[in-house]
Amino acid sequence: MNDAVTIPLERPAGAREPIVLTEHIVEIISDSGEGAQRCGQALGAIAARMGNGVWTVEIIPAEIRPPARSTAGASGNRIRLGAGPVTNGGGETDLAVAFNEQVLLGRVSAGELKPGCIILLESMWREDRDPDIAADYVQVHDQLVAAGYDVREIPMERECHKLVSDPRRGKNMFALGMLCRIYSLSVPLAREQIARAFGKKDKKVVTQNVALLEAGFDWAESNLDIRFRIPAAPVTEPHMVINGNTALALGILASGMEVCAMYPITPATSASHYLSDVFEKVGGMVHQAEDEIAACAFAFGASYAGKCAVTITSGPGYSLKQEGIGLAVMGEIPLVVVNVQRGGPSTGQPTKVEQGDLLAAMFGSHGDAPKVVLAPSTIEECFYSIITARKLAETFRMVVVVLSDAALATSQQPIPRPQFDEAWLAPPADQNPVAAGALPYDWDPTTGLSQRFIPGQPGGMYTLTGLAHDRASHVAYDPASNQDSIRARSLKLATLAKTLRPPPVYGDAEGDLLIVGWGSTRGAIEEAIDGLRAEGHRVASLHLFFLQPMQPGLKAIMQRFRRVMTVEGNWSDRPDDPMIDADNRRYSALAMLLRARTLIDVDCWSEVKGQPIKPGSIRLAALDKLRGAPGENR
Amino acid sequence: MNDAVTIPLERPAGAREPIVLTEHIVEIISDSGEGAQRCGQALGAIAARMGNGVWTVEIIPAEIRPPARSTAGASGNRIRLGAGPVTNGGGETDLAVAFNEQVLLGRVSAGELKPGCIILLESMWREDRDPDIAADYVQVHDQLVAAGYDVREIPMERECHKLVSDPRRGKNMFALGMLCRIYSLSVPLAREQIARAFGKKDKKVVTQNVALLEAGFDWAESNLDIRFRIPAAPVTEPHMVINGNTALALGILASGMEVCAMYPITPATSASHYLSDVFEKVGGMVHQAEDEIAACAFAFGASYAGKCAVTITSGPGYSLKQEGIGLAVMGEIPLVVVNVQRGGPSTGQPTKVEQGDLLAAMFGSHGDAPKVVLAPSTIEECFYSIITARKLAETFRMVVVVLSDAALATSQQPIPRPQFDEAWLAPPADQNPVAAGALPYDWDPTTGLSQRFIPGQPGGMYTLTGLAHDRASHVAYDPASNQDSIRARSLKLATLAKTLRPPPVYGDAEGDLLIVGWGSTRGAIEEAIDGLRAEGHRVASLHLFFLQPMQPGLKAIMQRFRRVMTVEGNWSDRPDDPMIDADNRRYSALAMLLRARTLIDVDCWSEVKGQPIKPGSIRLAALDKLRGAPGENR
Amino acid sequence: MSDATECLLRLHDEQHALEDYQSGVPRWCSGCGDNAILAAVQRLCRDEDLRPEKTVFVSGIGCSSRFPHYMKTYGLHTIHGRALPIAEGIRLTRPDLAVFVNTGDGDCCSIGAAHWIHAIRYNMNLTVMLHDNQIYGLTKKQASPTSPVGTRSNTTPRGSWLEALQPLQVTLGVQNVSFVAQAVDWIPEVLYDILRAAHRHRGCSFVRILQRCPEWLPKLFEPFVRDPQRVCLLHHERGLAISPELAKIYRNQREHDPRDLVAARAVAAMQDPIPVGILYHDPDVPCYEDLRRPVQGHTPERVRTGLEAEFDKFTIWPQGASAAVVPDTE
Amino acid sequence: MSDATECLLRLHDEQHALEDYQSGVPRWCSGCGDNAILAAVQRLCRDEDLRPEKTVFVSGIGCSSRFPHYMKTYGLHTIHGRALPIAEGIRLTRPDLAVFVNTGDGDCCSIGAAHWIHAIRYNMNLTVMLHDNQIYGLTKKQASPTSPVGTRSNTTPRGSWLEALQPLQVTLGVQNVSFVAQAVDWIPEVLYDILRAAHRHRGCSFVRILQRCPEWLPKLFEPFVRDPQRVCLLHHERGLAISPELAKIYRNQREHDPRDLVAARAVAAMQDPIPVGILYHDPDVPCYEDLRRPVQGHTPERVRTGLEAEFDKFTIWPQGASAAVVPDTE
Ligand SMILES: Cc1ncc(C[n+]2csc(CCOP(=O)(O)OP(=O)(O)O)c2C)c(N)n1
Ligand SMILES: Cc1ncc(C[n+]2csc(CCOP(=O)(O)OP(=O)(O)O)c2C)c(N)n1
Ligand code: SF4
Ligand code: SF4
Ligand SMILES: [Mg+2]
Ligand SMILES: [Mg+2]
Repeated sequence: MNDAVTIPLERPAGAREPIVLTEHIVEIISDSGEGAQRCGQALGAIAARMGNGVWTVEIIPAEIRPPARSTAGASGNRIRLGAGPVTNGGGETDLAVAFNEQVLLGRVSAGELKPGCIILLESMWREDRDPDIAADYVQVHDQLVAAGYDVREIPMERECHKLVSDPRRGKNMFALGMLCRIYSLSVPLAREQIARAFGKKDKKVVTQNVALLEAGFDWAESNLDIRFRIPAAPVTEPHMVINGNTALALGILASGMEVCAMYPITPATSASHYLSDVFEKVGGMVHQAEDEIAACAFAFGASYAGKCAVTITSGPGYSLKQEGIGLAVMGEIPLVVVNVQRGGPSTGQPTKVEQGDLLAAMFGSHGDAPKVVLAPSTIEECFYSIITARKLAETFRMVVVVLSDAALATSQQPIPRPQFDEAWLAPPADQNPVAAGALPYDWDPTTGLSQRFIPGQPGGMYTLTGLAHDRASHVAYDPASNQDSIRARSLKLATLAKTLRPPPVYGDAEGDLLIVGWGSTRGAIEEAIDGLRAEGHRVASLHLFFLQPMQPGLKAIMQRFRRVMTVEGNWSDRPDDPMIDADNRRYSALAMLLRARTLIDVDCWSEVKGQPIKPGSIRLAALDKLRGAPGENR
Repeated sequence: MNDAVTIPLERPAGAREPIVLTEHIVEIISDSGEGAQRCGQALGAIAARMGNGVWTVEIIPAEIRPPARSTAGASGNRIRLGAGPVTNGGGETDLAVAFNEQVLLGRVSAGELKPGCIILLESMWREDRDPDIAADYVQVHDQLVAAGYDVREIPMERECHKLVSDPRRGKNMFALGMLCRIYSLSVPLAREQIARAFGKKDKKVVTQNVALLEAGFDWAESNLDIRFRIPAAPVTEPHMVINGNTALALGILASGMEVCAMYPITPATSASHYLSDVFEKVGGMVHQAEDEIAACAFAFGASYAGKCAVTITSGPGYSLKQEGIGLAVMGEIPLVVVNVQRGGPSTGQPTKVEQGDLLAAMFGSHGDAPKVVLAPSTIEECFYSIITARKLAETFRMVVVVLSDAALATSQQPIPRPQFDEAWLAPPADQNPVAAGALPYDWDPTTGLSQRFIPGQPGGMYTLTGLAHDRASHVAYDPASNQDSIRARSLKLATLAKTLRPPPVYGDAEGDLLIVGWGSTRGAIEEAIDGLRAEGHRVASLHLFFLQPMQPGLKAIMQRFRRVMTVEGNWSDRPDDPMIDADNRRYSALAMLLRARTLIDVDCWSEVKGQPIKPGSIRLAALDKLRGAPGENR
Repeated sequence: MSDATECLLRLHDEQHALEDYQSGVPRWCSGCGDNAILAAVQRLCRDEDLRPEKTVFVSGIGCSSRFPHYMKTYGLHTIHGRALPIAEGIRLTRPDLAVFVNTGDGDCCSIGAAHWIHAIRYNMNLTVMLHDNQIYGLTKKQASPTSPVGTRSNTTPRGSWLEALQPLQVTLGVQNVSFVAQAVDWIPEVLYDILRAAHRHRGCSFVRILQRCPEWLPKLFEPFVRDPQRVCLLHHERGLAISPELAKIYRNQREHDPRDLVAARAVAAMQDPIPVGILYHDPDVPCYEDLRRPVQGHTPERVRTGLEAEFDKFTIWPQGASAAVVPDTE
Repeated sequence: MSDATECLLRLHDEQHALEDYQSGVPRWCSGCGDNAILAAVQRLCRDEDLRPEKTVFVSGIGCSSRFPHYMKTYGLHTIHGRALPIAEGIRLTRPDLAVFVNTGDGDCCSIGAAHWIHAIRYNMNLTVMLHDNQIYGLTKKQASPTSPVGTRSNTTPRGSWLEALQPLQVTLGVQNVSFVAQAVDWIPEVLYDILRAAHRHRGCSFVRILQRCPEWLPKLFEPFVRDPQRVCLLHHERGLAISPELAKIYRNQREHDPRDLVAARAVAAMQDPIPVGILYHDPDVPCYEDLRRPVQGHTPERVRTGLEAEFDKFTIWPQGASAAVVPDTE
């Protein structure tokens, strides 16, 4: 799908007949605490159940409680609805519901609304007792109208007041009702959704909310001439609507790991919140340590003692864990480290997306500390990547780093409900006696692999050490031992690489441009590829799940394209910056790695705006590159 | 100089006439505490004063107090003496003085002695009261003789006993006397050296030691037919004999920095020991913090408050400082971070050399955290690099990482005595009022540079933050601010790069092979180049002082050579390992960076043996590469 | 700066108003105790006539660590847990600055615990405010080490398991402790008095402030706020005096000598009523910066002399010249 | 493992000899107090009949942290300062193992201080030995936080500046402290008794052992070693008993009830004579692992059921099927 233009499939004769669309982006925003979040989630769930593609993005203010009616305070949800599967948040918003004009203004100035976007605006502020507020409202309203937005003033609170005493708390359901009408969604499904969401509370609450929903629906039916329909493919298989962090947490459950040690940090923490709630039920536990160093150490200890454990964090916490990770590499203790990346460097932008930690993940610990680095690119992969990570960690006695990010963390999407498979789980920790003469680091000379001893195994007693050591885990400073053990730890990566297959190419098998990406940009990149191909370009994309070791065959694929570039959410110097030349340009992380590996002139286009990269931006960057700037690659 | 063969310049007729050599490698080893260190240092100093080239390497056991007479317990010094300047430790030992046969055995099995090497061995063990010891001695002695070593048994202790009551404490001076005779060194200079070393103690000690020295000299004269002379170029300028860590500490003094915050860690600590002793005299102070994180934070605070401060550490400590370094990058606070690299990963090999931290130095902190990375390659550069680092840090408001290593740290060499220059120092911290409207991050749009405000400056009040911020240092989460500020911090590297010149090429201006290196391997690489050129090869080397940003023009230089390879003291997969192929090979750090930057097929040859890389090994690797394995580069 | 400017500035200083310390609109939740702490500190700065350019607020990360942004002084909003060592670096090099530290219970007692212990031992002249809301505020409600056992939070959904760490007790166990006090955000007058005493103390003043977080733990301090009897004001001639107005409301009072460490520990153990006042004060503990600051200032001349002396130690002179020039060692 | 093997092993266990716990030749300096600690621990293992494969020694980095290498049990010689959280991870997942921690004064009280405080608060069933030689041994003589003021070291060449941190006092200030003792390496019998009591205590037993480092501070404890009067043995019916032989040599004795926290703090403040014995012991403080260990064990079946229940929560069913299958929320 291409977000640059929304092409109505057919335009019906009467205005009251819904316009059929391939996709639409809706957002509902309010001051925090007014329930826009819930409204958005419900909308997504209803559409998903009808079989629409859905991608939900949270709109979160940076502060805990921003002042009411402030431009930086928008809280809510942005839902992209599609006729087919939707893999990313897309471009700008087509229709916005705003509970006040200030939060809306913030979104407008951030460039989030499409020109001419429909705006459903709470109108009560026009008559506010505070003349400043009323004046602000009128000013913003007029400005928006002048700017060409299709503004509809709606007396939401007044209408709700007919049904409830505190209309501020019911507005969101009224809005949901309006949206159901506008997007021709099923009202019974909406009712059910409300029952589901409020089921814990008493029946009265449910009834009241359903009444509000219906009022919204009716009001829109009577007063609005806007009606759309996004055809849905019938769903036959059950799907789950979850965000990436929930998927990570479920992956932890499903991987058979029993211990997650963490220290709170945005945007990773919500995964541990969810896990804290459910892990105990399956015999696991979340340990909130005194800091990230302790969390990493605790997980290391738990892993050492039996099965593999996980520690989850975000950028600053990852930096702190570097030394502990190095110990796990040296001791060859399996360990899964999840880094839900946020904006950096330093404290950076805790709630915003960035892909800035790839090199730190690979090279951050002093000395040669080879580890596996994986990056899920979809919400579904967030789930499965953890299962894979645990398995790799134990098989290779390695640290496996899983790089998610703030965009995956908080975006929701329907994904096929996984079928539980006992093979996901680890076998119980080996407690059998160790064969006489067996050594704790009996590296296979070709693969670097060896069998791990677990405390409790008779005859396996050895002392793990972070010092250089030989096969018996004895401290060894002789040249040969050091060289041998570093070699063994490095070879494990090559051994793993040998088991991997080349990644699939998305799009043309050969052509003018190959875009390479990793992590959360996948949906946007592939959508851009679709659009470019529809426009007649011969382009493709490659998305890397394994960042270390990389999958084989990349160079061969890249050679089939005239130009190659990465698209990444991290910094790269722009070639047109006056100080930048071919000699000093700093490339994006993956671009640098691919250049070193393939010696192909891989270019990069990147953004660090704290926002998911839009398919439209990728399209423009690709067109630039296709036009040849700044010259042939090879 | 080529260490593979020692070519006598002229062979005199009579055996008592000294054989003239271009160079010789001598080592003196004992149990720790027996004074071999002091003997070696004195030998080096005397030779240096005579105008010989000298390179001294410490031989340090891994344990504090290894058991006496143990193979792992050798403590002492290895001195390479040359007719011309000596830039590295060279190959194997030509002559060894050993106080017992066990420490010698350790050195032999580590392959440190040249075949046929002369050994002056304390003979008293032959008559030891403990029959096991006597037997061990005889066994080792006979073994060495059988292996072709030129073993001379010397009753050092017995001879010393004629002069002193506790001969164990005087043996080292006796040995020094022998060596003075063997190498035709000036006895008056040796006497002076003793006076200098023991000057603090009373005259009697000096007299006694001089007597021992002379006894050694006389004994050798009467009993040994070994005599060498290494011609010396007359020195006219004063030189200092120091090791790299002392040079770093003197550099800190000379740079005008006032605060060094550290936490003890080998091999960095000895620099702080020396600094702790002298810094206060010039108004500076060393703060031993509770850990490396605090040390980095303390230095950051001191830098923020005025001038630039330094924190010094080694690998594990560097890993811990990653988060703090990220804050300094984000806040644009000048900070010098010295990492005296040791063997890694994890605790690794604390006393051994490795160049394993380059990528961690560059990429270790999460997010985009550009910083300057420098690597001194000689002891002299250890001194000057700190002065440069401080200046760059303040000019660019950046973190400057100085990468030294365990080899530089403990090796001694005569270097020209620096001429103090007041321009080395920083100007006093600016306390003038800030111009109205000036902003704390007023990034120049082209260079990324801006003026720093220092507390105490009226009107300059701002809040530094690790969060994304705008020019006013206000927290900013909007896409443009984040993009702008990351750009500004990155541009500073490009701006600095523009001021740099291409590095000089050592050797042929064009040819068949270019070796690129960084850090402590310089002397060995250049010596190998000399040898190869003398053998008729067209080869050269390039040594990079700036690792980030890199100096310009590297690609142009590399293109003048048929093949390019780096030589590094860090891990790289060997192309002939069964699991390794062109697709999955992990290159050495600099090789990877150069490949990405130039797209030239830069190969690498590396070693992680914990020992300084020998010129001879480099020669062999270069010959391999020259023979074409594994194929043309480009 | 010329003496005249200096003098003018001083003159100006004496007229500092509250606004001279106020910067931006605090973005804490309404009812957040941090607002009260900010108000008290701004008042303190004005009353003590601190020059804004000579005053630095250092914080880590957390709601409370937003503090420096709201002061029109120099400020550092740094990284989680590291405010103390950063402040120490400033303090050591700049005796002319007033340095304050704002830290949260997670920032100080969890991730920053090692620095906390060592800051107390260094006893540098810092005024440390521990904004103890007994929860992780900024990251949206996780238990902190000071959360009462049973606290339901996002990482302890069925209640936290451990008894709360007692920051006062820990601090009183550290060698060189010199000033320990406890305040509550809802008695601004006492908060102010304590902060003033802390600021005036030369050494590391550790003030734990029980701070309300209506967002995540709205009921935590409610009973104590409502019932003045559940607060016990400490007073002493060597500590604070209680104003007559306050004495009428807070009738639960206790005479406590801040010199008495054993008694201080007993007070620190009190949970209900909450002791408010100065628990411990020893003005005679030496400050690290006084012990450490080099006797001699750093001047180019001194660097030159020092450096040459060091060079001499290592210098080997050309052979001919040596006898004359080599110093007798040292 | 079959029951029979298990039983055979047990039988074998009862015959464990000292050699079953000895591994390699310790590489400490001769006269180093670590040797005495090793001997006491090996004896303890034998007497308590600990199965070597079920015993783990965890250490950080330092001379003392070489300890695990000399035990023929499982061991971890980890990274500087982090032994405690690593041991906690082991302890939590493996109630069947005996877990010991060896740490130095730098390892525990400097870089590891945050973990130390929190380990005491978690009160997991660990036996922690603080090898307190009051100096950094392995890195060749730098002052540690417990170095007496005035200690000349390589980073304090003219004497250290600060009064020593008192590890016992700090530990006693931490909530949930359950066992605190002090031993000296030169009275092996008491060292052994204390370690045995520590091992038998269920909770975090913190034993500070004054350990001689003849290499760097040869004179530090000499006067105390020479003069038995300068050691004060603590005894109590709830603590240790003093053997008649020992009582003859160490006549400086003090009855001290380990339940009495206030008295323990007074004992902890004693410097000369050195108190040796159990300062504090409360067997009733709950252990974190007992509070935290999941009620239900981790089985594939439980994972499956739990996972399906969670999947249900998020599942949207195909439109037709929905009404029937959607659970009433939860
Ligand atoms: C290294 C690191 N770890 C974790 C975080 C996330 N984080 C931010 S604030 C905070 C704790 C906040 O609690 P507290 O210190 O009590 O301050 P409060 O918000 O309650 O004032 C955490 C864990 C971070 N920013 N950096
Ligand atoms: C992160 C890190 N910092 C510093 C070191 C260097 N180091 C090794 S042991 C040690 C301190 C040793 O002192 P202590 O803990 O008292 O143990 P001891 O040797 O006295 O038994 C230090 C600083 C290290 N290995 N890792
Ligand atoms: S979350 Fe709590 S601590 Fe943070 S600003 Fe709101 S009330 Fe204050
Ligand atoms: S240096 Fe000290 S602590 Fe280390 S082994 Fe030697 S005597 Fe023991
Ligand atoms: Mg808090
Ligand atoms: Mg110690």
